Amino acid sequence: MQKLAAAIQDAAKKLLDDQKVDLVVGFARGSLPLRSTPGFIRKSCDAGKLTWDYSCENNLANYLRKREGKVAVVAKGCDTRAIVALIKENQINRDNLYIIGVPCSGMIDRNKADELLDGKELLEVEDKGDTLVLKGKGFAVEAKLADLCHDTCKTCCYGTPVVYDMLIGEPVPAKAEDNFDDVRAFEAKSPAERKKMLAEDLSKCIRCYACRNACPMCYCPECFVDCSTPVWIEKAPDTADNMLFQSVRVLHLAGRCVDCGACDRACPMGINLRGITRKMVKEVKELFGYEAGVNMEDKPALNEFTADDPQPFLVKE
Amino acid sequence: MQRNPYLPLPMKLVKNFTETEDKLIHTFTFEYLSEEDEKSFPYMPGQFAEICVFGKGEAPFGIASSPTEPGHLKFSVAKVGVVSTALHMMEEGTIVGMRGPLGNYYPLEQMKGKNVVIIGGGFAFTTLRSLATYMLKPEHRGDYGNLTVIYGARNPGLLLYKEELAEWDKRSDIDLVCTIDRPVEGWSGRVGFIPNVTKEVSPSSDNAVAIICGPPVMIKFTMPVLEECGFKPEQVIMSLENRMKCGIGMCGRCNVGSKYVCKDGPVFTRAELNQLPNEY
Amino acid sequence: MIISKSAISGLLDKLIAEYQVYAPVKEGAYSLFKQIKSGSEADFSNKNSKIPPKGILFPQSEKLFSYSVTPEGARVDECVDSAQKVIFGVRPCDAKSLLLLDNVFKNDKYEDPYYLTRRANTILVGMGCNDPAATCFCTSMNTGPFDSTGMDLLLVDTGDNYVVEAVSDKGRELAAKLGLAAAGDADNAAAAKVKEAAEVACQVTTEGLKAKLDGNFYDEIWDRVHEKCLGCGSCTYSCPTCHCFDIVDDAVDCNGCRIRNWDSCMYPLFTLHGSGHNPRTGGKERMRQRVMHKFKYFVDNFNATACVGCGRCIKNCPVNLDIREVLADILGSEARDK
Amino acid sequence: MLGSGIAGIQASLDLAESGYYVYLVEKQPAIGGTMPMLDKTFPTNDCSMCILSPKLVDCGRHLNIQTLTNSELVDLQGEPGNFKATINTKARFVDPDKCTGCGSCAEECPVKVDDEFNQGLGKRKAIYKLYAQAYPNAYAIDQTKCLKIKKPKACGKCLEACQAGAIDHTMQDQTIELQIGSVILVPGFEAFDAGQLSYYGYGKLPNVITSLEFERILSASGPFGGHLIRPSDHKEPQKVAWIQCVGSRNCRIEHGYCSSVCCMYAIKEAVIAKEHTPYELDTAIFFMDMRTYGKEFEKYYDRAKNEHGVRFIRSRVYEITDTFDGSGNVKIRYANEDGTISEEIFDLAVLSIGLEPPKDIVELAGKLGIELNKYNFAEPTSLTGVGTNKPGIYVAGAFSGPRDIPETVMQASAAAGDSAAMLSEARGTLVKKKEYPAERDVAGERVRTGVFICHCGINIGSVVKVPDVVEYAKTLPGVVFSDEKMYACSQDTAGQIKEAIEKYNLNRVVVASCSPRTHEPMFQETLKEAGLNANLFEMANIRDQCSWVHQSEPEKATEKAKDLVKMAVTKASLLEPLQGISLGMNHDALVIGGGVSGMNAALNLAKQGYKVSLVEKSQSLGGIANRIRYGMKGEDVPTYVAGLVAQIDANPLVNVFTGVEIAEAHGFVGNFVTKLSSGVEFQHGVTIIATGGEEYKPNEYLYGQNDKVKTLLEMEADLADGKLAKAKNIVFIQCVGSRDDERPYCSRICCTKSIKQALKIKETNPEANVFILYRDIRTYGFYEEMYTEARRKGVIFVRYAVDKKPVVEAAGDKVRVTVTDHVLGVPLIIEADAVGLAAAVVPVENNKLSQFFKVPLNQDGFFLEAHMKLRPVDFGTDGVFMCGLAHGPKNLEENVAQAKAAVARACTVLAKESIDVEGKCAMVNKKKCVGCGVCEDVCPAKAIAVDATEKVAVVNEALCKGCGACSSSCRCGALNVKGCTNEQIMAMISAL
Repeated sequence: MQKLAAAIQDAAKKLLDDQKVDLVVGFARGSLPLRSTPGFIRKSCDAGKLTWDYSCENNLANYLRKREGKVAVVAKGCDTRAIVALIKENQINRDNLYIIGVPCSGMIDRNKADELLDGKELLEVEDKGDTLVLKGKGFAVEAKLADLCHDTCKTCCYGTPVVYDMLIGEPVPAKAEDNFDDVRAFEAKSPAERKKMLAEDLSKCIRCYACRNACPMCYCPECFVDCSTPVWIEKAPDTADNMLFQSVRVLHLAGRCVDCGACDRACPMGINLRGITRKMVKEVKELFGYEAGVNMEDKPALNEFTADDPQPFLVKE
Repeated sequence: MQRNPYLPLPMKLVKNFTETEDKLIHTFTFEYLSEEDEKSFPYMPGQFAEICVFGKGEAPFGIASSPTEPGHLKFSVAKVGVVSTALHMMEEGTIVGMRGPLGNYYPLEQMKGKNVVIIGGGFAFTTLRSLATYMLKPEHRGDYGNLTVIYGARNPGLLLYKEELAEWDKRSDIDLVCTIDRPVEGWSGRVGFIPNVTKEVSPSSDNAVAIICGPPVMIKFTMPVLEECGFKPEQVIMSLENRMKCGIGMCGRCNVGSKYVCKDGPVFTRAELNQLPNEY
Repeated sequence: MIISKSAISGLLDKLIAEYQVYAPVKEGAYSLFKQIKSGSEADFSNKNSKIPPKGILFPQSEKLFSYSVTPEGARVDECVDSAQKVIFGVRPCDAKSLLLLDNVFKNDKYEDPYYLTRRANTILVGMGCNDPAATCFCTSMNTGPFDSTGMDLLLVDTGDNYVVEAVSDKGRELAAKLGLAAAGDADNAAAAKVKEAAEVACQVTTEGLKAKLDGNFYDEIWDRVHEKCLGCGSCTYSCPTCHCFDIVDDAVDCNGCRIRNWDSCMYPLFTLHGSGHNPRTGGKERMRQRVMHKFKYFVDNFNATACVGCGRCIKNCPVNLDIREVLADILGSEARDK
Repeated sequence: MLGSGIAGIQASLDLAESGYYVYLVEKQPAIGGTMPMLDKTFPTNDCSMCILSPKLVDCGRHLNIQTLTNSELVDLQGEPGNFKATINTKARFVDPDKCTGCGSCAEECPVKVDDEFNQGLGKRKAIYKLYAQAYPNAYAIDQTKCLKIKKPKACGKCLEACQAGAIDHTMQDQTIELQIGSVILVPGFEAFDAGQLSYYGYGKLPNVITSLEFERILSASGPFGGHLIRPSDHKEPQKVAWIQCVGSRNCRIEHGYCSSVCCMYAIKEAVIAKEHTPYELDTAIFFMDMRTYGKEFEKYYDRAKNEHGVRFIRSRVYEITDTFDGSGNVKIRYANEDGTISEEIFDLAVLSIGLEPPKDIVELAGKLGIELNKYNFAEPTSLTGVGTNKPGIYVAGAFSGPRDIPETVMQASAAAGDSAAMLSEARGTLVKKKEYPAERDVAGERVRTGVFICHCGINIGSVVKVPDVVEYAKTLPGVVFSDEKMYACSQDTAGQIKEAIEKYNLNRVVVASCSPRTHEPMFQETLKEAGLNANLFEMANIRDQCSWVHQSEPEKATEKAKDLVKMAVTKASLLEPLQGISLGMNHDALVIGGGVSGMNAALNLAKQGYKVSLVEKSQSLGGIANRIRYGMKGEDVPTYVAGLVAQIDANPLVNVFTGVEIAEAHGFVGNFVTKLSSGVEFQHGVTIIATGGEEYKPNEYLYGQNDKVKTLLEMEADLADGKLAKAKNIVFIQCVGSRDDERPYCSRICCTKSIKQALKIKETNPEANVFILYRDIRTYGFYEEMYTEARRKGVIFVRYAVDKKPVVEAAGDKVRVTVTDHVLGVPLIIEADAVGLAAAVVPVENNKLSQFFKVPLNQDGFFLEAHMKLRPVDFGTDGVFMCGLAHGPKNLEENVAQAKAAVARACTVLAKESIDVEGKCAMVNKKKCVGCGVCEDVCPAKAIAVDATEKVAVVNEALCKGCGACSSSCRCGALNVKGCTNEQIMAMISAL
């Protein structure tokens, strides 16, 4: 980790020194344990602020749209997938972007740590390689990294960046293909059960739109929830409207969602948003054999129509 | 506790009049349903009200009528949003809600004994009409000195209150200067943009106040002209048009610096505005 | 006065019989203030609730009135909630925040009957913070872990008991009604000891902040501090003093109701005028508004900072944009006003 | 236009759109021909009626097409350009102008008659409409069956039922004379009467049916509502067999031609039948050669075999007999390829009956002086595609030889093209243009909606309480007038609507009646006539979507009708007048490719008076035809090509550019700008792509290594130059580079071409042994006669299996060809003097043009037409057309026809003075657009693109069809279709 951080700092320093880029977007140390924060480095003397550890969970692709000048970004696999998807949508000019790819084998889920500590406050973390020691006032709990890992990262098969100009660190070993067990378990439930489950979860929503804003692919200048002509949805955090909000969000992400889990991580209320987005990811993959942002060549699934397109999704069970 | 400021007063639309030739501005006349209602709505020129179209929502509009014209309220509204569009389509006889009067008003007390220069552009002439009408009322006219009104629009068809303008033109106690942007056949008045016409008229700043409402670009270029004429920021009065919802200084939408445009405004002197960040 | 911890549940049940009682309820790893139907639902183990209790007095979505229109007029029925409420276990920061909100909902010209009615009918039973969180900076924001300002009663956790301090007449009445036993000197001493021991480790320098903000509206610091902000509303919605709202109609034809919903100055459409003009176009302007409003405009108007140091925005921010760091950055920046 | 099937409709539309007035003469009481009877169409499985219906409506409503139903030509006199035609119109007994098609009369009519439209599988009444979507949408009385016509005092129930007063039993036949310039003969075909072949048991065995009957069974509008059952006992069949070549390829009954369409329709029926059944249906097709030679057909065949599990049994069926077990099942006895006999029992046998000319055609041909071939088809004169022996009379469709729908449509357009070329001087002289009063400016006016609720006779009125709905409508916002109408679509109601618009100063009109698909244009016309913008109209479908489906719940239906009206009124209040735009039109054409197709296209365009730029990338004109010596029927191709080149050179309107390519092309219909590689730049209004094809250079069978192995084109040259005179053993190998994994299509022409060459060899040297090694012989249409002749003359046909391809080895001065004979099952070794490889037809590199003109290619690299069936030479992109081998393999005759078709289609564009686009197009809200480009990808008309600098989508209104694909894909809500905006749709939903 330390080595990787140093390599990232060196890379950033060199890019800025050589005036290849005007800005490096990376991760900086956060103000809380197990947290990093996006860092914007413009002077090579500030490159030392960049860091790399298990908390670099934010998707930095969010900061690359509408940028002037040349920008470098520190990108994990999921960041690069979002970058690829955004390039395809004309949102990022690849020529002006330098990608410092960093293979990632999974980031830590703070909520899991919180649950493990059952509300006790985490004050310090000691990294012991495969395990972390979570410390607070009067306690120290050792937890396996794998147990604290985000669910997103567990199923992610694209830990190694799919596109980069420079790769720091070793590619992560290939994983078994995502078999969407979570989605299948959800699908196995009866429609009534599914509805109940979603309603319970989404009743917690406070409509802060952190999920939407954290999503690298949600970038409409005016989100449908804000539209007044027509009013698609009421703004009050009513469960039915919350469900509508997420349903439409998922539809808008069909064939675009890169399954980075940013929505899930951003939600202050701990709603399992990824459970909803992944259903669509699975449908698109199964029906069209398409995964968003995994390469520069494929055309987004819903951008093209062929007579052979499968149609079962049009048919109600 | 005082009256619930969120509750609208029902009023009846008695006239939905197409004011401009592009049909985008209508003038609405609303009547009170009772005398008590009228008493509960004491207003002054420069104030605004939230008109509520039931089923669509409410939106703030400056009151174009003057308290000297009892029995009704008048607004001139451009068709831009959901509420204004609904208003434009509204049948006469329909009930709407009226919330107000809201905001402060033109400083009529401080203006007493002074010469008044009113400068308006386009459809921002509404509360200025209220003001001029108020001052032209015989019992008020004596309180003020010379009254100069400079009013312009893109073309004659876009001028508001054409009949009244014609009447004012005939009067000797008001100096009305109407102007349009470009020459049009049949127009015998002035031609030119407001800043230039103001320069030509060159109103004296001695013992005077200037009240100016119009599109941002007009204000931007007229300000230096007024400055040249010697108007100090304290002598220039403006009315802001921020987005508002509650109208009572709570919802935070029209907050500019430490002021709420709805509650502390919308009327500010240039001097007051100079103290605020330019977020309006 | 004193209550043993084991008696709390029964005490709450007693209150429930007479009041709508709100208390922290555990939801997974966090807790939320909810109306409880039984004393056993309450749980005071978390440091503070995920979302502040302000929503009890100023709900995220509330019906202002309903209406029906006829050709002759309109029938308008206001929906003011005058139920008697008790918020039990409110922390000092949140109690303080309600005092701040009072300024907003009763300004120099207008009174908001919805908030004020609820406020008048609500008793705040506060609970001190023996062990403030690392994100707490209340002491820097004119309050503290046992500051009882704004409360009616204050509970101090002395281990097995809560030592109860009456703060207001309303509090005294409630205590009398509940027939709370008097605390012994030992208990009071224990309480005093707890209070003393409570330490807010985090200190945010506010000295000179207001002066700085008075002159740095056009400073380039604003170009930097907002940069990582995603523009969501998780900070404003978890802030006990944020109070921006929107008013909408929900109607079929001419019968419907007017509703007010929380809104956020961080949303781009918040200030968008019907003409298309937006005085605050970008993230920078909106971030500046949020900071300015809390630390300057509110101070200008009410002589108090609209921040109580509860730290929720720090915890809830998806990108760890820490208000403490923002304030430090602002203070450390070179003033360069236009 | 004699005949109103798809050929007559297409040719009429092409001509009418190109500035000519058309009389469309049809014997039946409705236009449409055979297509309405079909269920789905191959190879796209489109619903036949669904794709035809818009053309029916366009044709029926066209101001410059006069439809004469129940009519026949009785005489034709005069000269080309100035004929006098006498038409006899039989009495219909129903005034089509008054009849609204409501159907009340038929409900009351007591006489039931076998319904010929449903192949006698169902019943109709004596007063009837041919089919539901028929044009004219009017009933007719079957004179022979009507009780009242027989006895004037009898019956008369229909008279009582008809509230429109449209029925008149005393109507008389009428004869009219027309002055016309040309005649297009498109009478279509009749189905072979399978009863003639007693061994198939048709007419005797109830479960032997014809393919056309099977179409009706499959059809949702058919007698069983699309439920697959045996008509005899309504049992669901488990096993269905198709017997091919019933009445085709049969010299004994003088049907020695191939009917061309049966293989494909049988596969289609088998596949669709499987889709119809919830259970696993066993389907088997008994065939001799599988003739899937058309574009995308081979893939369809492969899918049927491999994905759908249709069984294909190469065989000859001897007879079909009863199983005599009371099950009604049938036993099929057939010979396998190796001569063994098998039997199999099926629940149902479908006879794939062939096509034959209409019986009464001989008489008509006599009147016209048209020569027919021995089967009484009118084969076009050589290399004309559509010509007859009589100038000014053209032929198209199945009557010119059995053919499928796309080829029929192509030929119809070609006939229109030739006809237009002949009459070009008269273009625009007879066409009518409707004039409307000046449009009232309603902008900014308060909404004043008029609502008209239709009873549709009893269709709506008997279920929905119309007066209640009328009263309800009056309470809706903006409604100032509401009224009921017996028939909202009748002529007098149109007048009343106009009056109401004036009297009540209406500025929005809502009609609650039937489907906007059929009736909206008519009501919009009424608005225009009343001086209102057509887009201030909104329709609620309270018949199809309400009274019909809720017949048993009248109260709920009335409530629903109110809701539907409320939604329509709500949407109407948000409607704004839309103005179409008019853009300049350049009347020049660009033809890319100087082969036979390109030259024919250029010449035909020039004949119609248009300036043409003809661009050929090689140094000289002629294309691949320069290598062809003989036509399929022995025509002298070099002379023909030389003649074309001479005509091109002599024509002042054709500007030829050789040795250059297209370097750049921009713009859109009417406004293209093209730059050539030579730097020349010019503007043009339309583009015809005729880039041709090439002969595949084989890698197999020693080609290129042994000079005895040649391609067919090389063989042809040797043959013509006498180089094969001494060859004793000559082998042709079919499907070289076709029908394989790399090129999974049939090259269509090779079988015929090989046989043509074999016959040529036999002609010069009868002693020569000619072997044709094949997989399926695909001599479609009349080329079957050549196959028959070749066999008769001793050409040896040896079938090989695709997994046992022939082996070619060098053997001294000969070539040894080894092939396993299927009949004998033993290897056959031929010491050949020459081997001709039937090499595939392959496309040229077309990617650049595809990008320049925004037109797609199919997987094989040929250009992909706008619609396989009905727009075979058009592209989705307006103003761009194609013909020739660029479209797919075909022979010279077919290329000529297609070239003319492309011109006819192009002329419908060129004839316009300007590009007029209706207002209902997409619009972009730039503030909401992020320029993500989804709209660009999904737009079928290529009418929207992201501006590279502004990063927002920009709509080309000239190209936009208003389909809404972009707006429904735009997640940002930046795209809306004018007249159907998100806001309007949401308002409708919210109104509920």
